[in-house]
Amino acid sequence: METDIHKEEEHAAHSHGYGIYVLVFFGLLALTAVTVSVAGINLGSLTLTVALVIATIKTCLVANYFMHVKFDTPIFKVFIAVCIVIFATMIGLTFFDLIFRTP
Amino acid sequence: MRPNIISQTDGTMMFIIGCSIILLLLVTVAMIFFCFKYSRKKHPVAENIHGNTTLEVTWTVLPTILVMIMFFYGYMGYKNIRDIPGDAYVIKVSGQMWKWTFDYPETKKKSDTLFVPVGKNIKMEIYANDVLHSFYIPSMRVKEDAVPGKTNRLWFNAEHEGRYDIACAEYCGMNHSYMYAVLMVVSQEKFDKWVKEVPAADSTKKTTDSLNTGGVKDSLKTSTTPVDTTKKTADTNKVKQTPDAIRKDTLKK
Amino acid sequence: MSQDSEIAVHQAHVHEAHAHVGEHVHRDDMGSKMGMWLFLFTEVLLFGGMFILYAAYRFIYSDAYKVAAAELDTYIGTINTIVLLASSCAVVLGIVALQRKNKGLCLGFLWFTQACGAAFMVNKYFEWSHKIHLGIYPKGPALADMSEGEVVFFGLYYVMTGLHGLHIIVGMIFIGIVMMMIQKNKITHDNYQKLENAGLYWHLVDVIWIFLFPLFYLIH
Amino acid sequence: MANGSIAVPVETKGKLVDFYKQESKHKGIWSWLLTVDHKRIGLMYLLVMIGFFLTAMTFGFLMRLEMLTPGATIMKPQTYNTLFTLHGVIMVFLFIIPGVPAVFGNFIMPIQIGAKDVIFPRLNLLSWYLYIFGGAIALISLFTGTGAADTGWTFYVPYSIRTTTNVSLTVFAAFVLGFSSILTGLNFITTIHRMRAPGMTFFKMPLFCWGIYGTAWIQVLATPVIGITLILVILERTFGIGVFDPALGGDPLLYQHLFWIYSHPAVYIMILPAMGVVSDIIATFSRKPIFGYTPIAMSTLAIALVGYLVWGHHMFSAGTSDTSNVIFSLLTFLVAIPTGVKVFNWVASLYRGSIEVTAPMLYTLCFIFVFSIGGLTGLVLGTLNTDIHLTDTYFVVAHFHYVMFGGMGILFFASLHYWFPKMFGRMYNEKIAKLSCIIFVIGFNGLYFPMFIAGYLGMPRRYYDYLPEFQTYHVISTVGSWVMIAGILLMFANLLRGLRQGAIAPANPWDGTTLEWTVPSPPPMENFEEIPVITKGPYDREGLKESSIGH
Ligand code: HEA
Ligand code: HEA
Ligand code: CUA
Ligand SMILES: [Cu+2]
Repeated sequence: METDIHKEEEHAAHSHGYGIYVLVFFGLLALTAVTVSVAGINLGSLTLTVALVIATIKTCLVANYFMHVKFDTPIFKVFIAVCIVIFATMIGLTFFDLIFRTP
Repeated sequence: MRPNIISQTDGTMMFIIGCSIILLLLVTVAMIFFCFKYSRKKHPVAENIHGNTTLEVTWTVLPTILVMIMFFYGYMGYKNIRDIPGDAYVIKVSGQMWKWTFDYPETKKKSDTLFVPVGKNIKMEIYANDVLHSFYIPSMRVKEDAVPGKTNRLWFNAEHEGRYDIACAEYCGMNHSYMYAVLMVVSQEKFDKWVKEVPAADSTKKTTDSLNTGGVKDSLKTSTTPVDTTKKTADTNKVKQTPDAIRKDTLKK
Repeated sequence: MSQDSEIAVHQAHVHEAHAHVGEHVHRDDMGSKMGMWLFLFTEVLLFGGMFILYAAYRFIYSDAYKVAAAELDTYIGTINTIVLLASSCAVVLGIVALQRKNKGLCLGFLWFTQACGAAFMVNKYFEWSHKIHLGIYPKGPALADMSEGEVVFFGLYYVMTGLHGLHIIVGMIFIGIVMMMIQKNKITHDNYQKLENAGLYWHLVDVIWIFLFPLFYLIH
Repeated sequence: MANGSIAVPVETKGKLVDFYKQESKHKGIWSWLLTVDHKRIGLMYLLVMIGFFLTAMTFGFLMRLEMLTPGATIMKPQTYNTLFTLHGVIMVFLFIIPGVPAVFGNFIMPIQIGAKDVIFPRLNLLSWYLYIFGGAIALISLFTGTGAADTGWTFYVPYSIRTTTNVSLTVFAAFVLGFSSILTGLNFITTIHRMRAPGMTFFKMPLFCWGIYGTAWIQVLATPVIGITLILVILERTFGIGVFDPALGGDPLLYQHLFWIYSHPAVYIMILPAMGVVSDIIATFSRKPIFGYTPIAMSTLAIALVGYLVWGHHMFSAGTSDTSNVIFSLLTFLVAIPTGVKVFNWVASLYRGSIEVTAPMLYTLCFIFVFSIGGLTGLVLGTLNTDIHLTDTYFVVAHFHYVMFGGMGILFFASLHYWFPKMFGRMYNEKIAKLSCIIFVIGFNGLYFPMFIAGYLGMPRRYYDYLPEFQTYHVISTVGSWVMIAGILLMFANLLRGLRQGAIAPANPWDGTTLEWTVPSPPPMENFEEIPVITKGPYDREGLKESSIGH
């Protein structure tokens, strides 16, 4: 609680220039280019993995910079982690069914 | 020898229920005892107790062990239920609103009563034609859903001759509760006779009458009561809707 | 949500007066942002349900997915990705502009975001209408001839991109309201949590597209 | 302030005016319908909810009458199918899920953490309107279109896609109610994070707030999944998109996965806040701190978390893979452990207390007994081989009525009695309250216990008709329902009488220690004249004998 309030102060003080966001934007464009061009190459089963890894990196960029998670109070990081972990278990446990089903 | 599914399932159940009764008594008796012993009249000033780590650990660890034992029994029983013997006699069953149809692939016979020889492993391949149903033989302790577009399987081995109920245990619309069929467990000779002699077309009723199934021995009451499928159908008719007519107005085609 | 913070203002006031005696008073921007984040989680799991289905069917019908995805236009998909990324960037730039008390520039950036959103929807419109023209839609003539996996793929495609498009529209409305408030000086350089919340929402919509794009358009 | 109803408390005769009498910009009924005060919103939920509850109970009562004899007793099969569907839908989505959080969470939780309101009061009002809207749609779906939904509350595909009854509307109602639930959860999490009074750390919160907090997380993270699933059912019905329909290549089992991904955690939405109430009530009436505060608080989070991992136990016989069934069974047993921790700590809290068995306490003690039966039979269902036999039989029906009605339901009544003086400023007749509790619990067991046996003997659920051999159990059960109804009617009558002519309640009738007992009954509009500063634990009180069995 107390720390929340301090952080808030900190956050208000945290103001970045335009530069860093433009930089991130270019980074995102570059990753988009990579993902589109890699999709053309046949990597077999790796294709999906590569696409997801790139999408995850892009998401991290958007979340950390555009959405300020990096500079915000740590509580949001915990929240986001909880959300992601729960979503991951949902998918994971569903796949225990799908993978091992007999036709 | 494989354990018998029925006694195994009932055994697991008795074990869990036994543990549960003990736990329930423990909790309830302690609760009631405390309420009297420390009632405000007898014990006007409470004591300041915040907790006790040893106790907390005890009642986390012991129940964990207990439930793991329960899980283990369940798991063993389940393995038995799912591990279908290779030599089992295959019968196909398909569910549709609101009847079961049995197919004997070996002899291309169709029937709406399930005839099986006594003491033989039977494997059911379960299909559904329209919506979900669930093939349930209470007295064999087995059940498996019939899912459209998918084959599910189960097996059982009926140890005693007799007549048992087959119910539909997954809600499937208006006449879900009338989707009963009959399981006839007969001796091998009678079974062979039925397979050979009775014409392939549906002839359940005749055979049911012609074969004297004798006394029923079974642990579950359900099966000892003869089920009269015809009576059930009569009930349905009482509501003045034959299944087909109903289907038209409750279901899109 | 943030509009609800009046009472929170009052509350935070009392609250902080106690917590840090002598400190200056302000709104509970943090609370408002937390509410927004929680809302975003619900959106994540809303799409999450769809992604579970997507994954499951991709597992079941992996070949059909490849066939079906060939019908989608990677070109339009890429354009839309770039459009959304640019719009997202514009929102944050708008916040910086407002922090630097440059209201005009901020509104400029937000107009750009709106334009991107509109462009995205126009692209989507052409994409969808082309498919529908070809008869690829649920119960459509072309789809009827396709395999089960392809039917499922297009079912998911329409639902997921459609739901996403709906979110773009909601985001545009949200940003539109915020723009009006900036215009009227209800959102200012020292009181811009609502703008940030609108931004968070918009970024989330962007993030969802970041996943939708490779999962639908880049299957080979 | 857009909405003038949050005025600063007015002083009259040196006393704060209670929130019922507080002047606001809106007059008459509008001062309620447009209020953003958490207490008024809580009461509005209560009022509407009791209406829905009685409706669904009447359906239950009619179902029991039908089951009195085999064959047609008072209705046709289609009517019966509709009745249990609506009974389930209304009970689950309109009563038991929103129940404790929306009514008592709203009314009590902000006061317990020392706040003047929830953090987003207008959002709170919006949740209420969504609730009303959803409820209205559910009721409308009864009378319009091609007949009320007949799918069961689970809306399993493909039946829910094929049936021509009004499923879309009912499903849409459930969707709207889910939205209302999400907004409530979001509001409560933020409130608990941001609005606690100075000094009220997380571990100084009353356990009821912990219950609300854990629940709120499930509401936020699980409800959206059912939202999208239900939307898909509607889309499937209207456009035939084919994600679930096996005829088009869909997999009906995936529907079941998505449904239970929400609906299992939802059963913990039902029970967690209610379990929070238990801790508060036991601490109050044994006049001592709760035993094992931290373990109870942590077990709340543990249940909320593990609750996400066990949904597959509803599908053991559905055709899911054996591996997944084994894993889900194993995980199911894990939820029993934190629940056990709670139960044991509650009982231990009674030890060397100074116990007064008042009506709320009596309800709570009955809860521990009845819920334990329900929970322990849950273990039988979580076990693989027994569940194969028992799934979709009356054993399951008995299990979930024991945990839902015997768990959350009884505690809803307990909370009603416990906080009645605070909410309405009046007392009820204690003796009649206890009597009705006893009648209720006896009837309850008469109603549901025979179902365990019938289920074990092979009586499937959702059956309009049954084999004659089950009749004994059904008859006992139906008679039990009459006894129970008598208890419930007596309880409501007693409370209504208290409302109109009960004695005026003091601020702290039970000698409770949590913050809501420090404000007048009923509380003033903004709860506190001055936000308190918290220095002690929620259940600490002066003048207790120090015990040797300390920390
Ligand atoms: C409030 C709601 C609620 C709660 C709290 C629970 C709690 C539990 N439920 Fe229940 N359940 C439902 C509501 C609920 N359930 C509903 C509505 C359905 C049916 C849905 C439908 O199909 O329509 C259902 C169905 C259901 C099934 C599926 C049955 C089937 O269809 O085949 C299963 C199977 O595992 C199950 C298990 C459990 C378990 C293990 C718990 C555990 O959380 C219980 C834990 C509690 C205890 C164990 C008792 C107290 C503890 C002690 C006395 C301490 C000592 C004990 C030990 C540590 C062993 N439930
Ligand atoms: C909180 C949840 C809750 C509660 C409290 C109840 C309460 C009751 N339920 Fe339950 N029930 C469910 C949740 C609940 N139920 C769910 C989720 C299902 C599954 C549905 C499905 O399968 O899809 C179900 C299914 C279900 C079935 C199984 C149907 C079947 O499978 O065929 C039955 C059968 O007896 C039943 C009976 C009852 C009864 C008799 C009550 C009694 O409590 C009601 C008795 C009380 C009263 C009637 C109250 C007093 C009434 C008034 C004051 C008004 C005056 C009216 C008269 C005097 C008539 N319910
Ligand atoms: Cu077939 Cu129920
Ligand atoms: Cu469950």
